[in-house]
Amino acid sequence: MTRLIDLKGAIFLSLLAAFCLAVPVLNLVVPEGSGLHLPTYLVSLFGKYLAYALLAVSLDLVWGYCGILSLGHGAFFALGGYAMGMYLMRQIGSRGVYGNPVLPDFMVFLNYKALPWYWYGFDHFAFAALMVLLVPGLLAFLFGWLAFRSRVTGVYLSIITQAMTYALMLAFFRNDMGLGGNNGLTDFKDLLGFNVQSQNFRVGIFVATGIALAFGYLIARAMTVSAYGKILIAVRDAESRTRFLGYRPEHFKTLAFTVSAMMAGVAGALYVPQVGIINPGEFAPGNSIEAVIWVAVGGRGTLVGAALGAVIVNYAKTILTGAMPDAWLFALGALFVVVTLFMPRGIVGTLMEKFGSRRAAATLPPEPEIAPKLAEEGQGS
Amino acid sequence: MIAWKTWSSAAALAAGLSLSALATGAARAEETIKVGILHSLSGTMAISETTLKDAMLMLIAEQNAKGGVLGKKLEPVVVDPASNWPLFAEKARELISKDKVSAVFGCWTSVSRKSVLPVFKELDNILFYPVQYEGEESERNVFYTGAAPNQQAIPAVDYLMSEDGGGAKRWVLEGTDYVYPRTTNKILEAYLKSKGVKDEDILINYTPFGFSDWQTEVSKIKAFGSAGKKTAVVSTINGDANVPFYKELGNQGIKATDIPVVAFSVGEEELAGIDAKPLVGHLAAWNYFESIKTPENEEFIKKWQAYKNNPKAVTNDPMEAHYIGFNMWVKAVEKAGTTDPDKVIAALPGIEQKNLTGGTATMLPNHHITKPVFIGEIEANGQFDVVWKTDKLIPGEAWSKQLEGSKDLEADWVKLNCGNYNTKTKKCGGA
Amino acid sequence: MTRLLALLFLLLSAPALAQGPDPYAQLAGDGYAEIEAGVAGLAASGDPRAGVILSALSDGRLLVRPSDKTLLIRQATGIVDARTGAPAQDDPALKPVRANNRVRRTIEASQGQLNLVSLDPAKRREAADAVFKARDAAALPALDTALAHEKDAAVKQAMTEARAAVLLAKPGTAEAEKLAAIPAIQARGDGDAMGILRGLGADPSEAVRAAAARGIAAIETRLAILGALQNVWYGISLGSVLLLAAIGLAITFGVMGVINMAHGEMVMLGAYTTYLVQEAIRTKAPALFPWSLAISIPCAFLVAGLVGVLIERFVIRFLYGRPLETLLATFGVSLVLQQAVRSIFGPTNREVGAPAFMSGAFDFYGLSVTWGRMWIILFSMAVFLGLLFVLRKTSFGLKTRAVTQNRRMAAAMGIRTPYVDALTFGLGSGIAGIAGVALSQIDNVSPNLGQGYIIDSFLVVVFGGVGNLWGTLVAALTLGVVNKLAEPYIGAVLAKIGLLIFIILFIQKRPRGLFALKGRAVES
Amino acid sequence: MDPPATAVGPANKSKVTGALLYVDDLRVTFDGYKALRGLSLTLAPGEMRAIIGPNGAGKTTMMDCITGKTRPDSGIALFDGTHDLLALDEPAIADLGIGRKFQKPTVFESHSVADNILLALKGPRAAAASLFGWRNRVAAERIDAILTTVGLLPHRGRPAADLSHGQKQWLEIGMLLAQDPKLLLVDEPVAGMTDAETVQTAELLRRIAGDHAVVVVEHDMHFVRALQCRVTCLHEGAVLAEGSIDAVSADPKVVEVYLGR
Repeated sequence: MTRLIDLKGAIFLSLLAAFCLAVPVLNLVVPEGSGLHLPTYLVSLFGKYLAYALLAVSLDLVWGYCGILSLGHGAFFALGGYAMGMYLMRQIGSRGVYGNPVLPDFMVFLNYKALPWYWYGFDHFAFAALMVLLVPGLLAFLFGWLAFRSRVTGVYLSIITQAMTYALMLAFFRNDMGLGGNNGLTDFKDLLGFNVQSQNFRVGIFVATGIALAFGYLIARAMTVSAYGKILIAVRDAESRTRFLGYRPEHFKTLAFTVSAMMAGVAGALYVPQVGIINPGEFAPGNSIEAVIWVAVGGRGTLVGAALGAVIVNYAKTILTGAMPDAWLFALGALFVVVTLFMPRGIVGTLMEKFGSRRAAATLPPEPEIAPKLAEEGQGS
Repeated sequence: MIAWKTWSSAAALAAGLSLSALATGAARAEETIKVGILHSLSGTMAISETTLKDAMLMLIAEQNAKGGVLGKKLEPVVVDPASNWPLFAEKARELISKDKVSAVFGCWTSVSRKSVLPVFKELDNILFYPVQYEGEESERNVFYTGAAPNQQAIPAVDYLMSEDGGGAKRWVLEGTDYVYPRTTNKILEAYLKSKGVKDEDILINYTPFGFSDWQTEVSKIKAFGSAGKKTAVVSTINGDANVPFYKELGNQGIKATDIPVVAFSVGEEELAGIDAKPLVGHLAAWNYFESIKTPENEEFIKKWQAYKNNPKAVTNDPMEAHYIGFNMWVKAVEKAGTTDPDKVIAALPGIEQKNLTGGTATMLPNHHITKPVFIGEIEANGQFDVVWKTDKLIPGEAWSKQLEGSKDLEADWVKLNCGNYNTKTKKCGGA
Repeated sequence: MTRLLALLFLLLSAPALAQGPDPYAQLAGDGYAEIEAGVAGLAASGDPRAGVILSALSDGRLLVRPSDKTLLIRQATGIVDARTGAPAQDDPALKPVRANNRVRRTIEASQGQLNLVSLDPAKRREAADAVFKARDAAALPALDTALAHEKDAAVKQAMTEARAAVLLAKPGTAEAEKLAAIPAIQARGDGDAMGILRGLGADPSEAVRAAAARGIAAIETRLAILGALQNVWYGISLGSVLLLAAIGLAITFGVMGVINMAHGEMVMLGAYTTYLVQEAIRTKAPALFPWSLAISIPCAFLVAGLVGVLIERFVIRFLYGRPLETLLATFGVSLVLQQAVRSIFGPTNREVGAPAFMSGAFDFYGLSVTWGRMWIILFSMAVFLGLLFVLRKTSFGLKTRAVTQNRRMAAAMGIRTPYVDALTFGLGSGIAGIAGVALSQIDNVSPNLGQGYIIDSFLVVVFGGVGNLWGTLVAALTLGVVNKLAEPYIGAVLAKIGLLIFIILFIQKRPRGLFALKGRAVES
Repeated sequence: MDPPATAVGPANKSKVTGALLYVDDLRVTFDGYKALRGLSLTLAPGEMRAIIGPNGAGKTTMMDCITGKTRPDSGIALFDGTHDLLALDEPAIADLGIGRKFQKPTVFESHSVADNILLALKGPRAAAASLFGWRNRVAAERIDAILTTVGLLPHRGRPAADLSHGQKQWLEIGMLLAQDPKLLLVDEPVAGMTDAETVQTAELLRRIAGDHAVVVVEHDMHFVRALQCRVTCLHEGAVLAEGSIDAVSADPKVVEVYLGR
């Protein structure tokens, strides 16, 4: 039977642990003058990568193991981020530029008289934390329940998930939504009493993100190695077969989709305090596609690969946007093309294929059937 | 098994390399003075911001040709925040922490400025922000060289109400749905009402970013404008959406003589992308126009076209704002004798710099500058014919007098050391 | 002597104007108010040169010599004196007399009066409209004269309306005259007419007020009906744009199954090709400009099609059978193409001009139809039918369908499948390029052009039913019309959001789109 | 064969027919093409039935209707005399005890042979339950027993993707056995098999029949003959002939359909 922590998982978790130990030490303990000192801005940067990695893991759970290519996972990430952002906004209190103790700044200058109802409760961390899980989870549950029950699959599903995040983006851009419109939520002060700008907080939330990533990985891994995971993979490979065996694929898919969305929400919630802003741009369909690409680059259906892909692509982006600001898109675009053409299994998948067992290599999922072709006729036999 | 080991050690090595790659650079000795340029070179905002990056590079090269600052050469550090707002904050942090820049020139959208604000406050550096914006802000670390609403929107409305401007009685406030149009329109609505314009004579409408199908909106404007009273449109439509908007205006035959449109975000750069003939007579309000004839401006245009190696390259208002801001910064650094941000911030208020269009801009204690306001009519060649200008320079107001929440606020970083001093409660920190 | 003559003219032809300041001097003045007064004075003076001078002013060809404030006109043949028409010396110090909106408005109104007796009926019509807008009581005598001689029914109606408008606006018009004027205005039935009638709300006469109110009610009904029709038209127009954007995708995605994220960039390439063609025409053969779009169509098809073939040969051909991976690779390709265009042409918009036949609008039973939109609708239909023809009736279309349905069987029958694949992808891309020619007329020609259409295109194809061209057509038009009908009530953003939610729910109901093909083969 | 006159509602618990499967007057249309035109069929418990017919006769469409994949335009399909199959979806029908093997062998290629059987084993099918706990040792013994039956025990741990075509066919039959259904629908089980394998398969199916009712769709006449059961011949969506293999193959209508007109 497959173990919860296999070799690649063990390597991944120990690397992650080492990273989460080394970064605080290099930042907090090593003195600033030393060549080994890690500047604080890098701590936040790495924290951001880890949040993205968690998003990638959540995406891999549904895409790699369940065949749901979600082009809307950025929406769940952003919703989690907004829930956290709303809490952080309420924490500002009267320290905003207008000094209003209840209303965030953007509401003051848009002439809001009272706090909209959906902002109630966000002054409590526990409530906000609950919403971080609940809002993306509920949306995913509703969406999944509708879509999977009607057997929307493949490309159709991808396109409507994209439509979902696009619709949310348009909605959140509206200033009348009462969530800050295009500017989103920003100028955060503190979280649970810690100043979000302080070095200690940055290190703390970095470690928290690392832990969340480890947990996220373990949850996803536990799900995929359980009986549930076997059925999930069966659904991915031959959905109609599972149905004739008496399984209801829509239940399995909805569950995976919901758990995955909640995980993405947590990633978003951890991301927001580190980058200091959440705005509707996070819903942009391009972001979700990019997340898919992280998974593809790392190797889908491996979880570890997804996390690795997210870190690698974003690290490349950081380096390239600084080193070659006028041409980095060429490099990034070329990377995507090259990886799909020459490493269809992604980095981890390719390594497993080369060095791992045949058994492992066989876990590469087949592509779902593409939509019907033009003028294809139905025929009985 | 062996293979796995190889892989893991390779991964560890890669991680180690990347750490060191990111961390170096900080230690290098300060032979030059670094100046950060934080403008999007890709994504949706590249269309507007790329020219500003080039303008900054030109200004820095020019200053270096004059011998630099404090005897040191200036070194521009260009990064691409890719029209991604969180990335703006990340790149700002990188510029300040890793590249150790002495000041940053950058941002275009309000949201990008809001995104980097905490970074500049935390790391105590200087941002020069060159674009007209909604006001309602004054930060110690930010210098606003673009127009505040009272330096652009209100004079434009005044002009349209005047006999010269056509004596408009009915108003359409058409904007993209984001904070700048929202705030500007709030201010204008309050201002118009104070001038006796009735509710039913004001139509406010918002459209999303990048809106491209203007048929319904334009026909709505046309219908609103045919009610018998002289109608004018105040447009705060953002960049991308303008071209289809004007194309639709031209298509539906709305001429400037019927319903003039005054825009706050349409400049020479935007007009270069459209056939301007159907737009002749529509207006824009800016603090700078390329067509204004002064020796300084002519020289600036000449240098710009030579720098871009394109005789058709146009200049625009935010470029002048960077020109003023950059020169002010140079003067402040020379005055302070150091690039230390704290000292430079203290030295900046009161610094003067000649505008390209005549007059002298002064950095005010609220970190905004004094500016002349021009109203230009679009000409067939995509330039503007200045039809009206303020007779004196107008000081930028950080807080609008027209808005309920901000009418008692005042910004003064020199005497009060406060960006939001409440004149009623006599306290710093808002209401 | 001239002065006396001028006085005589004044007495004869301009009863409203007493002897005033010299309009020539006013035109040479500084302020817009003075220039405006000069325009009005000149028009009223009956000076035979007035028409020439005013059109020169509105074109920016009226010049003033700063030294002696003499007015001159720049003509094709050289500089002439404005007052006499005699040739004059060119001088670099000459400055154009400036006009702003206020001056231009006065010019239009004055030209209106002057052109009322023009020989060209179109000009007379225009003049009548100008008078209608200006409602200047001074034009009344001229209007009456012109009306008496007018033969052309349409022009006559316009003049009657103008006369009625002037009468209603003029203080001191008798009640009976007003009551007679109101039906003429009511018959016009547009927003302007309503504005005039609304202006009578405070009229002292009860009868006039009542007549105006009736008129307003009638116009409102008419406008409500017209408004709905207008929205349908806008919807069809939006639908045609969606169709253009999506139809290429219906080939690459719908027929070939490639999730082509670079589709928008093909549209963008088409738009940039149009720009290049126009630039070439502007510098090399300006006379061809009206044909620039027609010339651009094959060019855009070739450019985008060629790029499409290259993408197919170098990227997509390795990915058949892995459709979701085509999404990733083509997303990379789209980034590269965007940045390439940005590097070559710069990030700013490029100007693509509209030929004369594309600009302006005409009135169709009260509906305002813009020429540009109409051509785009016709064009999109032509592209659609053309594509349908290619796929249904040509041997290439047959091969395409054979290959996409059963690659192995087609190969076994001797069809060179790689060749057909490349050409099919090229066809889809080329069609996208053609769409770019049309979209260059209504949208920004910038590296981001394609981004704005990609999501909508996918939604249209999916909504219509993948692999069904008719579905794409119906989907595009449906989405366009529904969007435009909802827009006036809930605004552009909510309309769009509503539409997206509608599509999401619709796909639940019909998981394979509007025109799904039923049958066993497609379900497995 | 007297058709039940009353509709079958959930309240009507008593069996309306003693047949295990009762199908009457099924009609299905695809885009104007009539795939089934009033097809009727009755199957007794434990009976084995072979269905033959040329391409396009409606064999697979009939199976689709019985298993809930295709909704017919009209007709009746009753299982066990109480369950209206046309009102149920695939998992519910599978739950009643109808198993199906596809024309193209459909196994879970990423899973091992044993896991394929494991997933098919009778047991709870809920998603939440599957998250916790794995099936016990009893399951392992049963899996081995089934794998022995279909001759795949040596391949127990291999990924299903590695099996040959014929082995995949057997694995799928094994999965059907694991489901332990009352009725097995087997679509072209010997396509792509060697003669020896065909013979083995026929033996296997014969062994299964008796405990289970089996419907076999097949072209291969030798195989059908080897099944030694009643044969139904379909043509153009309706039953053309029914009886013993010799009777049916001698029927002039059948001969005409097969040999062309």
